[in-house]
Amino acid sequence: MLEEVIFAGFGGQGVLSMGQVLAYSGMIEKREVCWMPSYGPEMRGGTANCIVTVSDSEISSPIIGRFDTVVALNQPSLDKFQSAVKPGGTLIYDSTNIIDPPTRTDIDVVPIPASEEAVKMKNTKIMNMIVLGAFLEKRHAVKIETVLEALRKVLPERHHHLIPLNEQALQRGGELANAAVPVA
Amino acid sequence: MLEEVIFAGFGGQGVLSMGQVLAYSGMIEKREVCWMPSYGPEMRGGTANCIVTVSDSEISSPIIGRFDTVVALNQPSLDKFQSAVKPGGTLIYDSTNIIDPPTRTDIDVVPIPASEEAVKMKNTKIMNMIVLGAFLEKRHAVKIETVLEALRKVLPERHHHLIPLNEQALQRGGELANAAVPVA
Amino acid sequence: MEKSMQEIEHHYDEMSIVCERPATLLDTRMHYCPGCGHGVAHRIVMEAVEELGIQEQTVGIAPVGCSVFAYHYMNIDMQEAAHGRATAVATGVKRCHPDKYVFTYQGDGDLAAIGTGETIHTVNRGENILIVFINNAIYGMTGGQMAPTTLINQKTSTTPYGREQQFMGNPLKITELLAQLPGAFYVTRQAVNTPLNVRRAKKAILNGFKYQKLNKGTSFVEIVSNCPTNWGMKPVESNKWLEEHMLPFFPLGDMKVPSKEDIEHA
Amino acid sequence: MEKSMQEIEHHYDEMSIVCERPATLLDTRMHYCPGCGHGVAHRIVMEAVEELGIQEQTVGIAPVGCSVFAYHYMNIDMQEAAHGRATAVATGVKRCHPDKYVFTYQGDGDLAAIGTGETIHTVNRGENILIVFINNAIYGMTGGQMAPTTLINQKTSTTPYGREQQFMGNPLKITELLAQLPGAFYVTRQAVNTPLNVRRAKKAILNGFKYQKLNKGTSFVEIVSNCPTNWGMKPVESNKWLEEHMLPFFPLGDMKVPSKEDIEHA
Amino acid sequence: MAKVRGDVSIDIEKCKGCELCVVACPQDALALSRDINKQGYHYAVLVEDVCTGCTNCSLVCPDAVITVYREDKKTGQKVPVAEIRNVTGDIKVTVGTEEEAGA
Amino acid sequence: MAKVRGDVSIDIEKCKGCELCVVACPQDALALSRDINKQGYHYAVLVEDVCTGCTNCSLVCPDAVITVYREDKKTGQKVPVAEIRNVTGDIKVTVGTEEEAGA
Amino acid sequence: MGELRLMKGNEALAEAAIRAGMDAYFGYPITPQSEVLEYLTREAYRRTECTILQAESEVASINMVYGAAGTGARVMTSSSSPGISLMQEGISYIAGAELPCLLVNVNRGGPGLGTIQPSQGDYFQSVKGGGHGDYRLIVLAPATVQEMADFVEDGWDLADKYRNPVMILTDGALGQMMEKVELREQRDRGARQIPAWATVGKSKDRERNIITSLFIQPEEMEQVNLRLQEKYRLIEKNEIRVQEINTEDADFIIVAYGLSARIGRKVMELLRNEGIKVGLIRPITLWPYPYETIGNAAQHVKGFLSLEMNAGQMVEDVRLAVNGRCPVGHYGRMGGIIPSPEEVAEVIKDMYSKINH
Amino acid sequence: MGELRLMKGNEALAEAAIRAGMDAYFGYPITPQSEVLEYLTREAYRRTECTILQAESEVASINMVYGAAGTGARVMTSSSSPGISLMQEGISYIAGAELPCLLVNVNRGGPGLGTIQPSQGDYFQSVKGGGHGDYRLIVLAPATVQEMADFVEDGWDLADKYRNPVMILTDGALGQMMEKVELREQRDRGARQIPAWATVGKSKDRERNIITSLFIQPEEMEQVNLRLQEKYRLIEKNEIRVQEINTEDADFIIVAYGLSARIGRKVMELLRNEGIKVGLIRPITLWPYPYETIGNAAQHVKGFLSLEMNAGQMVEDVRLAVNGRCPVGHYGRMGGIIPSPEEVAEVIKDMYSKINH
Ligand SMILES: Cc1ncc(C[n+]2csc(CCOP(=O)(O)OP(=O)(O)O)c2C)c(N)n1
Ligand SMILES: Cc1ncc(C[n+]2csc(CCOP(=O)(O)OP(=O)(O)O)c2C)c(N)n1
Ligand code: SF4
Ligand code: SF4
Ligand code: SF4
Ligand code: SF4
Ligand code: SF4
Ligand code: SF4
Ligand SMILES: [Mg+2]
Ligand SMILES: [Mg+2]
Repeated sequence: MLEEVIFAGFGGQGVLSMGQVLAYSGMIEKREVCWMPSYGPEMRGGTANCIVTVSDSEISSPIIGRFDTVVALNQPSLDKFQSAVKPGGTLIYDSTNIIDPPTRTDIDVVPIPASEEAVKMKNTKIMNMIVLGAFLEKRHAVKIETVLEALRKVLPERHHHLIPLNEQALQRGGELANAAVPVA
Repeated sequence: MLEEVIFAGFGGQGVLSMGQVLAYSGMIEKREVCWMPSYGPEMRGGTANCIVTVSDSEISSPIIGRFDTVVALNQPSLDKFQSAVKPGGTLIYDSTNIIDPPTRTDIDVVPIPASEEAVKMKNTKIMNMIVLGAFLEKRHAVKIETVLEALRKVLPERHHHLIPLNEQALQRGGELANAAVPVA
Repeated sequence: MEKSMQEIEHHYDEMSIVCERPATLLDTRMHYCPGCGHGVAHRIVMEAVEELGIQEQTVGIAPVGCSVFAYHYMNIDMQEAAHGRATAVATGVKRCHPDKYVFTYQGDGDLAAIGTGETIHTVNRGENILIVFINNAIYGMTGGQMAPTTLINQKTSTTPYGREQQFMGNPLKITELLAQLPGAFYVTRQAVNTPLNVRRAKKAILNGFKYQKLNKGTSFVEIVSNCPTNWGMKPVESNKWLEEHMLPFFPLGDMKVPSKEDIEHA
Repeated sequence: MEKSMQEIEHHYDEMSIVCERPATLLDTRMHYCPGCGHGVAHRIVMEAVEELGIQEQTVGIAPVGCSVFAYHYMNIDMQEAAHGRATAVATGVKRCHPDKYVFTYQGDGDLAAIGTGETIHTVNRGENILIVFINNAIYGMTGGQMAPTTLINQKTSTTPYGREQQFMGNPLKITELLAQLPGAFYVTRQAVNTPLNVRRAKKAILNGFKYQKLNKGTSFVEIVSNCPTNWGMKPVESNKWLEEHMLPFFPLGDMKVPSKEDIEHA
Repeated sequence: MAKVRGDVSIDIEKCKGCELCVVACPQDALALSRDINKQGYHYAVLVEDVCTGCTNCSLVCPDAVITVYREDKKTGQKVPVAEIRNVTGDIKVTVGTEEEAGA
Repeated sequence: MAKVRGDVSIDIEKCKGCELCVVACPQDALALSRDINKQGYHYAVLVEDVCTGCTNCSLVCPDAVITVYREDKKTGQKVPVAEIRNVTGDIKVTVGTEEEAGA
Repeated sequence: MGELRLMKGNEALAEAAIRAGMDAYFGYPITPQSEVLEYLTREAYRRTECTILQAESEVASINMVYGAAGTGARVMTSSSSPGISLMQEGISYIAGAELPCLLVNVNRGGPGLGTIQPSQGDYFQSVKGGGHGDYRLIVLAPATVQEMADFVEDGWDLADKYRNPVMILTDGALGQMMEKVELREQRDRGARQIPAWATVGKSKDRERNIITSLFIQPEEMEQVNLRLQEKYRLIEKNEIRVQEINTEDADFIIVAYGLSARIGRKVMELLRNEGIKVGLIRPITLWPYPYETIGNAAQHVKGFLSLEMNAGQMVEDVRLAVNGRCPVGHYGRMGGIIPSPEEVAEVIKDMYSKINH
Repeated sequence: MGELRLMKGNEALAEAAIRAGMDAYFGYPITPQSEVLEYLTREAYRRTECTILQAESEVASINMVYGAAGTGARVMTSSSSPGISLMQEGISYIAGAELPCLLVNVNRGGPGLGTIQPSQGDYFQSVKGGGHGDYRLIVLAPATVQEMADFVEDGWDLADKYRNPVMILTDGALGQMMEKVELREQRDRGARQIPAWATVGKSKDRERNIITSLFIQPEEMEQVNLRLQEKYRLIEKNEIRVQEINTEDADFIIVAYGLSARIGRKVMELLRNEGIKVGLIRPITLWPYPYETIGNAAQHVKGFLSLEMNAGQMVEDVRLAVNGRCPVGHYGRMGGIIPSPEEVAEVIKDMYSKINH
């Protein structure tokens, strides 16, 4: 099994942490994992992304150009990375703030109104967990239970009361993923 | 023809300049010449020396360990370099300020009371020219006339009135060299 | 608070422009974070160049810091210097072209940490250049580490518990030091957090350029600025913090101004 | 003037020694030129170490300069630092061994030219060390080039026509700058050209060592000294020149002294 | 409606929504739009026709995207504008929350 | 001969003949020898038995080769000297020019 | 088994330093390694009371390291390419004074300010001596976050064993990426005893200690140089580390270190699936270099490819090792671009076919 | 024929710089090359009004050179080993920004403070890049005071031709010794025209000029690197300089540069007198290196000796050139000691006999 995914969006949308949660979960499931953030002054521009690889065998390069899955949380990221999805791969994006939707037809395009949903769930911070839920539903890279275990491990005690909310978010993301209709 | 000589003494005794005059003269006589000074903090100690090579063929190393002639103007220099005279070579030294005279018997030892003589000639500055005269008399590396020509070229106009005095000194040095009796 | 919803109809054609982006500042989006003082500082430097009409005689030196890309925005000949060495580079330029207007634009890490030696000796030689010093009390570009100008107890990524004088020393008032040097001709500290301060800062920059004509020494303009991103604040807050914490320690004002004679003697 | 010729008979055995080479100064011939102030400076530093009985707790840092071989003479543990970096090296030592007495011994080129950045930041951090600064207004070791402290119009091998402010800048009074820094605890300028000044200089060195116990900041002792060889003078003349030319520009005296509280609070 | 004496044009695609102009405006004439530009920022817009052309907003704007206009007092005459920046006029401007917007 | 109150011993082989002690001596008790040591320097010597043990010479000596002695006032008692430096006593001391020396 | 964590390479390195009983760290921020200093300022002092100091520059850092190392302290600094260049004088002094310490270069793309992206462009500087004079650094090249952690203590131990500076040469990708890492136990700082040569105050019972690299007399200086060279020969004899994969039956060998070696391994797998018998040699110590391992392999293979993230640097050492016995090629990407296994595979197939015809 | 003088190498170099139309010199004193700055402060400004500035350090010097070179000025700096190490970051920037300038290293013995005596210990640093990243300096190695003078203008011309820094790598002996030297005419400083890329003020008729080595996007940075590499290949093609003596009939060849080449020549004479057919190859450009010349010679000789004043650095390039075709030895002295022709002759006889049996 090998999953190569990139999470991209604005800083503050929690793209780096959702990647870390995935990597940590992979580690719990005894997989080889690698998490590689974009770094340096691009951050100034406000955009951020991270590449996560989860694999059964040794991982070679942490930086890759084509992905099984691209998760884009804003327009610039969508524009930049939609072409990097491998044919037959998956493109998940937050449809709330997208003006020009993706155009590719050779891949599985999954629009998720994540921000909108997060507002409905009264906590914009969990937007990334909704998206992660959609990702898991589509790619089965790791089990949801593992993610929750990971959260218990990485979140400081004082935030553990949020775990149920995160669980809902993951679930909701899964549902949205199944309900998703690509705007073709 | 190849002459490898070292001039050694205190700074201020004019060892460097006598070497330069010799080198310059060699150049006038269309020889290959090389002048190599000791440099760096030894100068602090007050001692100075320069190696001069005059040759008909290309000169390889400017720094050498054994010499045809050693010219020593003080005790430390004499102690340091007398062993560096090639067998059959020449050792010229200012006998005025020497407490322990040289001991080697396999070389031509030429004591010159240069400082004393300079005092007699009422100009201590020309001590080095007296010694140079002795050197020329013994080794014939270059002609005295050439040295005088060299002096005319290197000395600034305002010092040209000293050239006759220098000539006397060179001559006197030659005489002393012939008169010299090694203290065995 | 309530706001009217209809779009305001504009009347541009009935009026004249009283303030706009200077032509010397290229019309490209700057990479700076929202609300970053570097943008304002860039603009006033370029406004000065435009107003003095010296675009063709000006050479700017960019530092290593967030403003490393100054040359992407300033429409003049520029050199990108190694970290901390902008004033040495400027010296190289100015000594070869004494007739040009030469300035450096440097951050606090660049000018007052790694570049301390170059800064002090350039000013001590009285190199006839303008040094624009952007003091935001932090290393912006590298992600918010302690700067020489970081305040006591200020939290940064390398002073996670606040800067402790005991271990990390004191915020360095390098501008005060430089004002002591005979080579310094004009030394002032300004800010760009309010419209008034922006006006004053621009005036200082204008002086810094003008004085190069006199060939009497170095002009040094410190600009106290913000770093919303690494201070972890919204731009508006960051300017408040700047006013409440930085300005008391780095008071604004002139530290060394040319005498009448200095200026007339030209 | 006439002098009696017979050899004086000595009476050592009837008296006690009131002044002699300190045991902490090794009994080897120093490589310094005749009359060089480095020798006196070495001696008083080592006298201080002996009198305070801290030979076993002292680590000295030698510079690159004529005093590069200080460790040949000072009978203590020493490190030879890269040119200008003595205070950084001292920082490394002191931070690992806060209980030791650490001092640097540096020339003007070493401390105030290439080492400017390290010097300023070490004092600004208030590293709890003693810095001994030998200012002889020249680069001695390398043969008499201009130093940052070389006086205007002073001839050196790189200012053959005298130092011109216009091209080579001003003599740098780095000690005055350092005195401004909060990290500086004790800053003074001394000389070793007369018996009285030697006494005072030694007192200053003693203070510099003592204050390390208080852990309150950096002690900095400048010693205005001579360089007969590169000044091209006899030692006696050189001291006269020092008095007539250097001291007016580099006036002797304390620039920053601890307050009573500072000292009692320990 | 207040007599117009000043006006601003904002290059909203370069605006980063830092809000510095908003707080700098003595007339309280500016606000951030609820919509975002291509960069994802809530850009500044003139929301009250009370601009005096004081240029404060423009002075503090880090991205130099505000052009300020003013009625030319001396001549009283209306001076034509050199050039108008690439302001995309067709962007609907709504401020505050949905609800308010609906009001 | 003046009542001896002080004395100096000079390590003449390390002396560099800088003359600083000579000018520093308030008693004018020191001078440079006409002879040179192994290093070639005219070394300093005590030439007048008027030393007060004021230590001035020793303080300014860059090579730390002067040991100063003084009669112990407090006790009045003659304290034996710890150790005497390697002064080669057998060196003949002449000062000034040949002629003077002859006088 | 030790504690398992998901960590960034830079943080794993910093954590390992604390656990290895570090006494002092001096450094200056630079991307992509600022996390080292940042992590240490958060963690180190509180846990072991060791010294962590942000210096005013890399020049100051390396000379602080000199001073601390001179007292026998377990000390390190870290930086990235431009900062390491500034340290070259200090490094040469440290090598000349034979001071044990750990230097970390998280290599980014050069020359000049270049890019902050990963690179292997500093190979020459690290192994041939970027500073002046004849000296050598022991250079360790980790390929995983695990090794980023492990080589810290290993490096210090080597440094102490030979009184020689050790460099960990890694890159921006290894520094920034997270992988799982198993951490060693916390060493007690007190345990290490201060070496006899350290300058910590001259006790009555010994001669004074002097830390210096200055030997003004040529004869003396030459003796020092000869002693250094002897030491280097000894290190070459004892400390070479290299990893060989599938070299026994290989017809063609990829030589690569650090991150490139991971790519190389993937390339090997791809090509073996296509029936080309490719092996991999990964030098772990870049100095001393595994000339012999490569030389032996050269007896029975048809060719080598040196795979690097630079314009061709280590390839010179591969050629020296192969010494003409078969063709040696180089493939590299620059500017922060990591070659993809696929493109490298193509290069090798191409070269391989040429060799066979 | 030009003016004939007896001059020190350092002074000949300084005089040649004035005559070549130097616009600016920035430097910091260090033995054994301080005479360069000293001579220039005496002579240069008065004669050509060029800029001569004693900087506060070598770091400042090299960055002043960067600034001046960025305006298209004919600029140089000089130093010796430790000072050159301090310049490594600046040199890498200059190479990255492609600024033409002249750097002079009067090599002394290292590592560290070492000794002020002559050495060739900085060969690696000069030719493999002491700074970070993939870059090259054109390195010229004079062997006589005459070449100390000649290579100054030649160096600047090469620098201008390729927009690349050029280094003159010499040593303390060549710098301090006096030989006769023939000087070229004084060039008119005004004559050289300012290049189009220079930052001297953006005139209306052109885009602004930017001097930088920063290219944050990997793709862009790689393009810059590839362009640099292309330039380096071109230089390797056009600018190799090498002197061959008695190589045609030689059975054994000494490879040596700079002062060592003079020793090597004497060794050759000694051995030819003894009937051993020895030849000499003297690389004049150390980069680009005369691999081909040496490689060709390797076809017909029995062995090589790389004669250096170091522990064995250039020998690696000789081996790369010979590529296993015959044995390559190294002989070197260190710490400022210059090998005597006699001792080297013994070494070769010994090696030679071993080869023959
Ligand atoms: C030699 C060197 N050391 C360190 C760095 C990393 N670096 C880049 S910018 C910077 C400091 C930036 O801070 P500042 O100068 O205050 O500028 P700001 O970003 O705050 O405007 C540092 C340390 C570098 N590029 N080169
Ligand atoms: C990096 C470096 N640059 C230059 C030098 C050469 N150098 C040795 S000592 C010295 C200056 C000595 O002057 P100062 O510090 O005033 O000491 P002094 O000899 O006058 O006591 C210089 C420039 C060096 N050794 N290392
Ligand atoms: S990091 Fe700080 S200084 Fe840099 S651009 Fe962002 S706000 Fe400005
Ligand atoms: S050169 Fe000057 S400073 Fe150095 S030892 Fe001689 S007199 Fe003293
Ligand atoms: S100040 Fe400028 S960038 Fe900031 S919100 Fe206002 S217009 Fe936009
Ligand atoms: S010009 Fe003045 S009044 Fe008009 S919007 Fe800007 S700040 Fe407000
Ligand atoms: S001061 Fe010292 S060195 Fe100088 S002459 Fe007197 S005794 Fe000799
Ligand atoms: S101790 Fe005083 S009196 Fe005696 S010799 Fe010395 S200076 Fe003169
Ligand atoms: Mg800053
Ligand atoms: Mg000095």
